[in-house]
Amino acid sequence: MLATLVPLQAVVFSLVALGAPLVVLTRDPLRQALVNGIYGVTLVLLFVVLQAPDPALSMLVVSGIAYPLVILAAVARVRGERRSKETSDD
Amino acid sequence: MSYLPYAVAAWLCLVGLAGVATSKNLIHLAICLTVTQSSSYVLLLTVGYVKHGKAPIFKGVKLGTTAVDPVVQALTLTDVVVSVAVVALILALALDAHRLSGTVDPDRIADVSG
Amino acid sequence: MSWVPPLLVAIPLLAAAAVAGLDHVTPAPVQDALVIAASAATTAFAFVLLWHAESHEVVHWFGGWQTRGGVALGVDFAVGPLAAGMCAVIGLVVTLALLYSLTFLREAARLFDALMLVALGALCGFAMSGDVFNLFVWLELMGVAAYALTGFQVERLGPVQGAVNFAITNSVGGYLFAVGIALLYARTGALNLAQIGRTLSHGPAGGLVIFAMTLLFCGLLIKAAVVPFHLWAADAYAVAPAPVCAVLGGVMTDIGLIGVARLYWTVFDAPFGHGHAVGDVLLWIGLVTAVLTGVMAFLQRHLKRMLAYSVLCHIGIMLAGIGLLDSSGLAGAELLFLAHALLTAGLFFVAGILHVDHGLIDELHLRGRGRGCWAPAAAWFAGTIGLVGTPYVGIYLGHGLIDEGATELGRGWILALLWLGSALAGAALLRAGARIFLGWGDAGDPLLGEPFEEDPLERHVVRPLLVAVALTAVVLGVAISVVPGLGQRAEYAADRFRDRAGYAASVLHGRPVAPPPSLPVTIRHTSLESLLYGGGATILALGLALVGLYLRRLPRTVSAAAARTLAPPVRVLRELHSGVVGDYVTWVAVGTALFGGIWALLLRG
Amino acid sequence: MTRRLRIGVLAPALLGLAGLFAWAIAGLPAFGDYRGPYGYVLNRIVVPLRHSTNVVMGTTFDVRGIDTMAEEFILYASVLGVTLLLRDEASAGRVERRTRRLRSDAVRLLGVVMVGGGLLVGLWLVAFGYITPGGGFPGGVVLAGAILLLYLVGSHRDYHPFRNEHVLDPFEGIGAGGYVVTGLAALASGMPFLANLFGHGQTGTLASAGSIGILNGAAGLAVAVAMLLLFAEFLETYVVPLEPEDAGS
Repeated sequence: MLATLVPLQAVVFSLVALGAPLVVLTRDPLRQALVNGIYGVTLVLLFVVLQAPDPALSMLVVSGIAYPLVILAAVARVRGERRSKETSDD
Repeated sequence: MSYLPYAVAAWLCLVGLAGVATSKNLIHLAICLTVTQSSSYVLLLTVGYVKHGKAPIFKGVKLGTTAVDPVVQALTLTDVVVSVAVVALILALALDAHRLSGTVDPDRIADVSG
Repeated sequence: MSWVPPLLVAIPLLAAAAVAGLDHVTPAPVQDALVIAASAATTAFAFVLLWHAESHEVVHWFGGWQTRGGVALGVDFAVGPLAAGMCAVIGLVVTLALLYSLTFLREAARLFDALMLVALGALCGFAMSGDVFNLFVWLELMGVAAYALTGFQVERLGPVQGAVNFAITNSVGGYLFAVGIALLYARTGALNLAQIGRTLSHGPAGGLVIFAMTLLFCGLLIKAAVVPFHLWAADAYAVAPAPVCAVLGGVMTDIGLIGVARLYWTVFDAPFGHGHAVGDVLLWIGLVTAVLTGVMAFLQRHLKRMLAYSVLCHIGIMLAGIGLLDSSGLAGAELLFLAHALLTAGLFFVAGILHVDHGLIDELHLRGRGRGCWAPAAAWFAGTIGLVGTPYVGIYLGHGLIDEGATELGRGWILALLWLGSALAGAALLRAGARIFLGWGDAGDPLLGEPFEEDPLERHVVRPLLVAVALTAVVLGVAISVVPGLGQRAEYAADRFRDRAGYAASVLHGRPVAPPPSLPVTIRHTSLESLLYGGGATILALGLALVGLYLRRLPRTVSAAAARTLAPPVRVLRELHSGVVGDYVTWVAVGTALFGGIWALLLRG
Repeated sequence: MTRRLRIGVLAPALLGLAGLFAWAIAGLPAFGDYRGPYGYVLNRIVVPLRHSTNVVMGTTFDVRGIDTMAEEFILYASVLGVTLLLRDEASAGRVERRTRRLRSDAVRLLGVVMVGGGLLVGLWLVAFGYITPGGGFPGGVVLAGAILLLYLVGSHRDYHPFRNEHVLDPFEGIGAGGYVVTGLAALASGMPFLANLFGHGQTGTLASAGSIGILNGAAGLAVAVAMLLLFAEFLETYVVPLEPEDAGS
């Protein structure tokens, strides 16, 4: 049965399957951004083993550049403001 | 075993949905949405995969060599861009919600109901 | 090959790019003119397309990638009279909304205009597309534009909440749709609707096709906001600026239904067309939506929220018409769409005028404030009567055709439910009109819940323009039922839309359709039943409106008993509409699993 | 609903969906048994017809070019939307610009090298996208990222001219609009919308593939500008914190 699914592919599929709940269960957005980056890398690997270099490249720039930048900026903003509010409350 | 890839795609969809429905933070929720969407790329690429197929790029490769489906790859490219656009919008809304109410908890920004 | 279909997408999108690109180098009036001209030109081309589509299916293969040996290579737009008619009304409503917003929305006007034009292009593209992935792309495009437009008033939390709920629920819908596409592609190896339909017409359907259909339909029904996917719509439409509401409520919600109809008659009619299971589920969803949202409309005091539920009520009626799976039902849904789009837009425009005039949007706060505003009052009452379906006014003709379809299929019992829904929604609007423009009714109403926090609009508007736009929309909408020949043409359009073999032959092999019969140019008559129901619904709406106005003057025993029986269900209903997006996504999962389960039971084997 | 109730309603629904998924998957062909025909046909005909060795890009920019046009507009609409939604933050927050200069010359040199490298990689991805993997989208994102690096290695004043949306908007319009204009040009010359206009050149070189190159370039430009604007909108909200007393208003 394994003939159709190369072991390497099976491993990468399993990594992706493990990554998704980790992303969802990481409730702290900053940490989640990091976990999501790793999940993105597993998706890139998956695309590579599925012979899809173009989607892999797009996924790489998205999970390596686009998502981190906007997510980190949003997280920083939300946290920074909360901190400045807390200090002004004191 | 040869159905594992499809099961993974279904799993991603359900896990993402569960995350979206129970999220307490709009930024977290936006990322969960991308997990749900990753289900559709994984499914598309899985569906178009051909045993022993090469990437559909014929530079230095003889035409007619077995290659995987290029269509699903084109669709995936579009899908990835869609997800970036949607995430950016939801994050912008999250920042607005935070500016106006001091929270990014979707349960607590419910201003109107009924 | 016709050159018209791509223009309906290219003109608004190019104008959208130009508007933002030319900002700061062109004076504002020039840009305003450009925006209106682009939208008007799109509308005009839609009418040209309607004229062409009357005699043949207008097919355009992008990039010239035509079919080879029956295999579709590229993406096509395939337009019959029904889709062309949709585009024409979409163009009209967007043009009216843009005219209205000339003075109504001056702040951030460029961004607004560009997003409205993007939405216009996406709506037209969706109505014409003949490729399932292309449908998804237009769906996402109109969504992205609409989410941003909903959150336009960023200085308040309500719009942000509305936009968040809208964006998240509809994105989930979009992703379900995408998974459905992937499943269908795995089975058929095609994305062209006609080709998928042909592949599915032989071979067993099985769980794969049933679940793919469930995902595709649920994705679209989330956009169409039917129960239990409807919860986001009231939050979004209550807070978006009036011209945005006119477009969202008037045409964008309905587009999801057209997607369902298109997919059914090009694709899923092939494996499931021998039975009624698919249609019956749609019919029941429609019935429940019509009645439930009719009740919800009656419980609102926020004018735009009330209008939002009224939109959903008519969506339910249209879905029921589509669910009948015959030509009368589909033609009725199309005509109902035409009238409902224009009337709803007109009513949202009036609500915007009231908001600007008085800074209020709550029915009870506005009580008696509209006395003497004859033109807006006339528009409001005419629009409301048109939405109830009084014989030969507004949605009546469409409703009558749905009635005929139901009666022919031996399902006369659904008529009462459909008319009840439109009477309830109409009663709410009539009650609000009487309270605002005539000063009737009590100052308070325990049924309507807590007052809304008002959000005054301080705008310098050219009021006559707003009133003229509102009146134009309402007059056009009211007249739909008495346009000579329209009813017969809608039926012919529905026949063409339902002809799967004919559609596939024109798309895949370029074969012309049978020449259209010569159709009479007379006002289509409706059955006696429709006349009675239409009249009855009008009387019921008037009666209910009066009860709503004078709830406190009912004898104490009656009102106490009513309060005791009504209060608990009303409370439950309100609690279900919680405004929390996590709940909405949960209902999406429940609805999808439920409909999928029902279809699995009915269609298996 | 309370959270507990919500989870109680959600769990059975997801289980139901999982069951339906399983049922659907049982009807799928086994992994690797793609039966076509769409993909196989394109793999055979795109290279001889369009001289684009990368069939995926040929599909993206030619065979299914209309999808990609809509996709560019999705990105465009998203940028407009984010600008619209964050306009209050931008106008309220222009209080003080935090400037953080990196002192170490070595780090700055590294940065300059990375900026240069990023620009080259981005341009290369855009330019050769229809021959080898790459294309407008990843190229555009990398370009945007490289330009953003200028901001990270220098003071962010260096980034300022690019951040000014009045400079960028025309480019954004040109990128997305250019796509439509290319389509309309074909229509005006009597061909279908987005038909490939030019000669197809030599397979495997930059001049191959006709309009694919133009559309790819337009997409690259549109994506780069869109990403820059998006980054700018979000970073603006990051580097320019509101005064505490403004924060709640």
